Amino acid sequence: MPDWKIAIIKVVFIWCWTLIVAVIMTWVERRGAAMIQDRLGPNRAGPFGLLQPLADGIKLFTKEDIVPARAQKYLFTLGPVMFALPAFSAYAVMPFGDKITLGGKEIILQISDVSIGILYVVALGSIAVYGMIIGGWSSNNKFSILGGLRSTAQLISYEVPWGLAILAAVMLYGTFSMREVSLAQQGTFLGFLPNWGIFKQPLGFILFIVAAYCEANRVPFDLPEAESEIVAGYHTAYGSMRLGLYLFGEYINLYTLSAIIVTLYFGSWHLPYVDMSTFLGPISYGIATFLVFFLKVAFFLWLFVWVRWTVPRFRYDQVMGLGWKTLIPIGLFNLFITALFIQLSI
Amino acid sequence: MTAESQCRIYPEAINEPEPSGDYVHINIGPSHPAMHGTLRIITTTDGESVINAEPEIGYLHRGVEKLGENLNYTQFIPLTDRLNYCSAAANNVAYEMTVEKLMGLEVPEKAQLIRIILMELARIADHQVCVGILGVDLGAFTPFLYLFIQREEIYEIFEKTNGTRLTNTFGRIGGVDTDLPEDFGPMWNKLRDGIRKANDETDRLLTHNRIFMDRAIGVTPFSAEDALNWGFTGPCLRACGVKRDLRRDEPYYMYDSFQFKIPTGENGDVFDRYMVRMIEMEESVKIIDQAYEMYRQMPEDAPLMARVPKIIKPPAGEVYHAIESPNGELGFFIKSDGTSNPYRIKIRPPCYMIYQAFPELVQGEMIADLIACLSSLNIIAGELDR
Amino acid sequence: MAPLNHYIILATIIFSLGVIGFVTRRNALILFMSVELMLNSINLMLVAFSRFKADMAGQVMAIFIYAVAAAEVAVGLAILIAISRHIKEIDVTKFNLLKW
Amino acid sequence: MDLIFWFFAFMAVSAGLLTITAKDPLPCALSLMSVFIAFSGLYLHLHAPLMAIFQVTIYAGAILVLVLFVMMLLTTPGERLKSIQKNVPFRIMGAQLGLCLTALLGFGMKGISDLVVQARLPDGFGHPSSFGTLFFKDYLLHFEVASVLLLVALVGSIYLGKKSL
Amino acid sequence: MKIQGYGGNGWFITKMEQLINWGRSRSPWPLPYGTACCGIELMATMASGYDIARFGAERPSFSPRQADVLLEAGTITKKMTPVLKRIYDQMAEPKWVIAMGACACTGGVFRTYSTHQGIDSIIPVDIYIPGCPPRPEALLDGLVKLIHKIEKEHPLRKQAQALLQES
Amino acid sequence: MNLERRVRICLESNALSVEETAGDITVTVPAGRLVDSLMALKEHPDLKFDFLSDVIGIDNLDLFRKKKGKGKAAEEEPPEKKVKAPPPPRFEIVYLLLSLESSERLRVKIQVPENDMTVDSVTSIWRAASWPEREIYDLFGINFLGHPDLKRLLMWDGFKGHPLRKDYPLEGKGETRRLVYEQEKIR
Repeated sequence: MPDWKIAIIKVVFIWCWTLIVAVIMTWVERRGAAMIQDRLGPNRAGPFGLLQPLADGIKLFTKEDIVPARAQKYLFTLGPVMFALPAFSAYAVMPFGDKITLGGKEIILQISDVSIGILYVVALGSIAVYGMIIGGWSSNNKFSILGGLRSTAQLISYEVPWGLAILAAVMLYGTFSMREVSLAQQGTFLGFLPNWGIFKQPLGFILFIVAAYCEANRVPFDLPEAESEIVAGYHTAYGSMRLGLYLFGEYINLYTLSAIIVTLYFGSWHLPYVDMSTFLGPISYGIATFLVFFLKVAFFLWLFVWVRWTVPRFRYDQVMGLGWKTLIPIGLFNLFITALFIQLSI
Repeated sequence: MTAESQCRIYPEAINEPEPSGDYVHINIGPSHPAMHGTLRIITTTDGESVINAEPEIGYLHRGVEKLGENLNYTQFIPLTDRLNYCSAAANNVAYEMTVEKLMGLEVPEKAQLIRIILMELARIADHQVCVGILGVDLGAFTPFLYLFIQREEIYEIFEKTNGTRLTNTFGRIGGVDTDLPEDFGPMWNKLRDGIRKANDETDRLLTHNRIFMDRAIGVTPFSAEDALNWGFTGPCLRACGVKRDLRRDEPYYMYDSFQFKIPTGENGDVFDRYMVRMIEMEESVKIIDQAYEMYRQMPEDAPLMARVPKIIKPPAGEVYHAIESPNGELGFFIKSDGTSNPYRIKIRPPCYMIYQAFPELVQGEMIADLIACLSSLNIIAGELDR
Repeated sequence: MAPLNHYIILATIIFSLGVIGFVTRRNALILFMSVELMLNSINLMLVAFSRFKADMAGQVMAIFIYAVAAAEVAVGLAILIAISRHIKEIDVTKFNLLKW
Repeated sequence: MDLIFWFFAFMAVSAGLLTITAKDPLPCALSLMSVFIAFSGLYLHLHAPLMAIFQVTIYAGAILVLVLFVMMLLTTPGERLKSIQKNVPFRIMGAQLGLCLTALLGFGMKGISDLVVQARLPDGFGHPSSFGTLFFKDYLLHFEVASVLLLVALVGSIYLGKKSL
Repeated sequence: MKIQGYGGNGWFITKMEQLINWGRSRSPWPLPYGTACCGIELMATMASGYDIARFGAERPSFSPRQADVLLEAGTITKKMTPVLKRIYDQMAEPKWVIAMGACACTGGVFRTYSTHQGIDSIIPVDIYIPGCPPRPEALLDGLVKLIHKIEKEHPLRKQAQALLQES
Repeated sequence: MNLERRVRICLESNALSVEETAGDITVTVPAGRLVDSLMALKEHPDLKFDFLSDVIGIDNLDLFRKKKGKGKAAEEEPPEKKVKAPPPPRFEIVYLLLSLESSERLRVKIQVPENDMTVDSVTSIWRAASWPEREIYDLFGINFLGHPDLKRLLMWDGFKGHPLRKDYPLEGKGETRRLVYEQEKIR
C-alpha cells in the first residue's frame, strides 16, 4: 500500500472518529448532567436516548435558517465555520497510538508527525477565537457583542499561561513533536512512578488544565455564553445548523484539549508499569494503544462534564485577575523550576 | 390598511434604547433567563460595568387590587395565592389575619398551629427557590435541582392538607377548613431529614465553594441606614445587620413561645442574604418541630374555625396588618365600607420596596453582579406588580 | 520552486498596498492594519532570502520584526484608546488637538 | 509553474487589496487575516515551518485579535464608520505613490536578488532546534534587547490604557 | 415542478417526513417563558421529580432563534403582549406554542383592565393546558400531545405545495 | 402614655382628627403640612416613627355616592346646607409609619380634593416613598411635588386613565394595544 493511501485512510478514520466522539459527547453531557442531578435525562430517542444527538441534528438541519435583518450576512455565515474548522484541523498532529508494523511497513498511528506539532495546536487554538468574535460582531446584537468581547479578552489572556505550561513541558521533553513527547513518557520515574508528565510537571498540569477549561469556554469559564447574564452570548442570534456547528465545534474542542492533556501529561498511550509491545502482536498492539489513549481521553472528557455541572461561574474581572495575577506568575515560576531541574540533572 | 401605514405600536415597550455618548444601553428582560420572565432592567453600561440600572416593572400587573374591590372577602383568598406564588400559604394567612383583625375574630389555637406549620413550610419552600435560583444565575444548576427534590416533598404535604400543590388556597377567614393530614408526623420526619440533607449538599456545593464566595462576598453591599431608608424588610434587611423580624418584634399567634434564632448578616451583600436564608430554613425546621409538638398535645376534636357569619361583612373601617412573610413584611391594608366586598385592598409586598433600591444597589458593579444581586433579593413578580 | 524574484515582487506589491492603505485611509484601526501589511512584506522577504541563501539568520530577523510589531500594536492601540476617550473618534483627520 | 506559490501569492495580493479598500474595519481585519494565513502558507513552502506557526499564532492569534478587541471597544455595531476618503484626488495621489514605490522597490530588490545565491539547504534548516541555537548563541544580545522592548511596550500600554492619564 | 415518490402515496417523501418528524419530536427545545405562578410549576417539571429532559426538551433556549417550543407559562398582561408577540415572531420555523395555565389560555381569574384574555388572540397556540397552575403531569401530558402532533405533520408536503403554487 | 396622646402632643394643631380602629391609630393631618408632620413624627424622641412601610391611595367616590343615594342622614339634611358645603375631598393618601424601637404603628392620612391633586412628596424623608408615590400617580393620577422621577410605574407610557379610580371600570376603556409591526426599513 502506498504511503498516500495510508495517509488518506488515517485521515478518514480520525475524521469519522472525532465526529462520533463529538456526537457521543453531546449524549454523555446530557445524560451525565442528568446523572449528577438525580434525573434520567433524554431517553425517548433510541435505546437510552442514544439517538438524541441524531434527533437534535435532524431538527437543527430542517429548521428555518434565519439571518437577522441587521446582521452582516457573509460574516454571519463565516462565524460558525471559523469556529468549527480549527477544532477539526487540530487532529492532524495528535497521536492516537504507537506505530505498528504491517506487511513490513511501519505505520505511525498519527496523521503526520511534524516537528512543531504542539505549536501547531496552539496556533489553531488562537484561530478558533475568530469564530466567536465574528459571530458576536456580525449578529448586531448587544448580548452577542458582549459575548464576543469577553471571549476575545479571555482567550488572549489565557493563551499566555497555556503557552507557559506548554513551554515548561517542551523544555522537559526537549521537542515540539507530539510523538516524541509521547515516546519520552515510557518507563518509570524515580523508580516507582510512571514516567508521566504529570509527575514531573504537576504545577504545569494544573496550569494547563485550568487554561484548557478557559479555552474550551466551559464552566467555570463559560463567560462568552453565560446563560444567565448575556442570554446565549456570542451565539444568541444563531439558530438552525449554524448553532449546530457552534455546539458541535465545542465538543470537538473538548476532545482536542483532552487529547493534548493526555499526550503531554498522562503518558499518551502508555500503560503504567506495563510494556504492551512485549506481549501483543502488531495489530492488537496498535488497537491496545489506541484504546488506552482513548480511555484516558474519555476520563478527561467526563471531567469536563463533571465540572460543568458542579461549580458556579466566574465573573469577568475575576477571570482576568486569575489569569494575569495568579496563573502567569505560577507559570513563570514553573518555568524557572523546570529550567533549574533540567540544568541540575545534566 | 396597507402595510406602510401601520403604525409602530410599542417603541416604548421593547425597542432597545439607542446608544448615547460613551455608554451602551442594554435592555435586560423581560424575556431573559435571569429576569424571571417579567422583570426588565434598562442598564447603561460602560463595557462590563453598570453605570445605571433602571428597573421597569408592571409586566405582571394584573390588577389584583381592583379585582379585589369587586369580589367578596372570601373570594379574594385565591388571589392572594398568586401574589407570592413561591410561598402561597404565607400570603393566605396574612390576608386572613387582616380580615380577622378587622372583624375582631380570635382564631382557635389549633388552627393557629396549623397555620404556623404550613406558613413555615412555605418559608422553607420560598427560600429553597431563592437559593436555588441564585445558584442558577451564578452558573451552578445542580443545587437548584437538589433543593427542588425537597420542595416536591413540601408540595406533597400541602397536597395532602388541602389538595393543591402550589397555590394552596389555604385557610378560611376565622380559621382553617382542614386539619393536618393524619400521617403528617412521619412525612415531616422524612422531610426534615431531606431538607437538612439538601441544605448540606447546597452548603458543600455553594457555601464553601471558592468561586461562589468570590462571586457573592462583598458584592452589592448595603448599609443598615440605607436599607431602612429604602424600606427593606425581611432577610434582605437582616443581612444588613438589623435584627428585625415581625415574628419576634410584633409577635402574632404563638411565635413568642417558640425558640428560634434570628440570623443577621453584616454587610448586606449577596453572601449575607444567601446565608440568612440558609439559616432561616434551619430555624423554620425548628419552629415546625416545636409547633408540631404543641399540635400533638391538642385534643383531637379541638375547633378549627371560630364562629364566623356565613356572609362575611366586617364593620366599616380601615385596618393594616403585616406578618413576616419569607420575603419580609407582607401587609394588607383593607378599607371596608360595611358591605360584603372590601372597599379598597392595598397589598404591601416586601420585594416592592426592596426592588426600588436596585439602581443604588448595583451602581458601579458589573453586569454579572447585577444578576447575582437581583436573584439574591428574591424579587417575585407576582407580588411586585400585583 | 518559484525563483526569488517572484517572492520579492510579491513582497513589494504587499508593501505598496500597505503604503497606499496608510496614506489613503482615515480610520486609525485600518492604518494599523496597513502597517502590519508592510511589516509582513518585510518578513516575507527576510524568510525568502534566508531560504535562498540557506542561512537561518533571515528567519531570526523576522522574529525580531514580530517583536517590534507586537510592541507597536500594543502601544499604538493603547494610544488610540486614550485618544478616543477624549475625542470619541477614531478618524485620524480628527486628531488635531496639537494643531494651533 | 509553482502552483503553491501562485495560489498563495494571489490570495495574499487579493486579500491585501481588500484590506485597504473594504469599508468596514471588520472585513478589513478578516482579509488581513487571510493575508497572514497566505503568508504562513508561503513560509511553509519556504521551509520555515516555525515561522509559519509564529505567523499564525502571533499575527493572527494575538495582534489581530487585539485590533479586533479595540475595534469592538471603540465602535458600536449600529454605527458605520465612514472610512474611505471622500477626496478623490487624494486617493489618486496615494495610488500613484504606491505604484512608484512598487517600481522603485522592485528595481532595488532586483539588484539584491542577484546577490543571493541559491544554495543547498543544510540539515535541520528551519527546525526549532537550529532556531534555538541561533537565537541563544549568535543573537543573544538582540534577543534580550527585543525582550526589553516588549517589556517597555507592555508597561507603556498599561500606563496609556489607564482611565485617568 | 412535480414531486413523485417510489410507489404508494409518495413513498420517499413519506419516509423523509417520518424521519424529520422523528427528529423534531425528539428534541423540542423549549423557550421557558414563565411569567407567573405557572413558571414555578414549569421549574418543578424541569427538576428531578418530573424531568422534562426525558423527551429531549432539556436544553432551555432563552434565545428565541434557538427554540422550537414556546412554553408560555403564566399571565400575559397587556404591557407584556408586544414582547410575547415579538418573541414569537423571532422564533424560527417550525415553531409550536404551549399555553400553560388558565391565564395563558383564557386570562384566568384575572378579568381586569390590565390582563390579556388568552394569548391565542396574539399568537397561534398548539396545546392548551388548563389548570391554575396545571400540575407537572399535565404539562408533561401536554408536551406528549405536542410530540404526537408533531409526528403527524407533513413538513415536506407543505413545502412542496408551496413550491407548486409558486410555479 | 398611650400612643394617641403622644401623637397629639407631637403634632399639636396639625392633628385634625385621631381615630382608632382595631387597635390601630390613624391621624389625619392637613395636606399642606404633611412633610412637616411626618418629619416631626420621625424626629420626636417619644415617637421615632422612622420607617415608612407603605403609601396608600384611596378613592372615596363610591363612598359619597352611597351616602347620597341611600344614607338617611343625607336625605334629612336641609337642602340649602347641602348645596353650600364644599365637596368632600375625593382622594385620601395614607402613610403607614412604623417605629423600629417600640414596634408601634401609626397611619397618617391626608385628604386630597379632586380640584387640587398635588401633594408634597416625602421622598426627601424616606427614599422608600419613591415607587409608592409613582404608583399612586399612575393608578390615581395624583401629582407629587418634588418627586425625583414621576412617571408611570405599572402601566405603560401611552396608557390613558387611572385604573384604580372608582369611576374606571374593571375591564374595558381604551387599553387594547395594536400588535402590528411597522414596515421596517432595512438599510
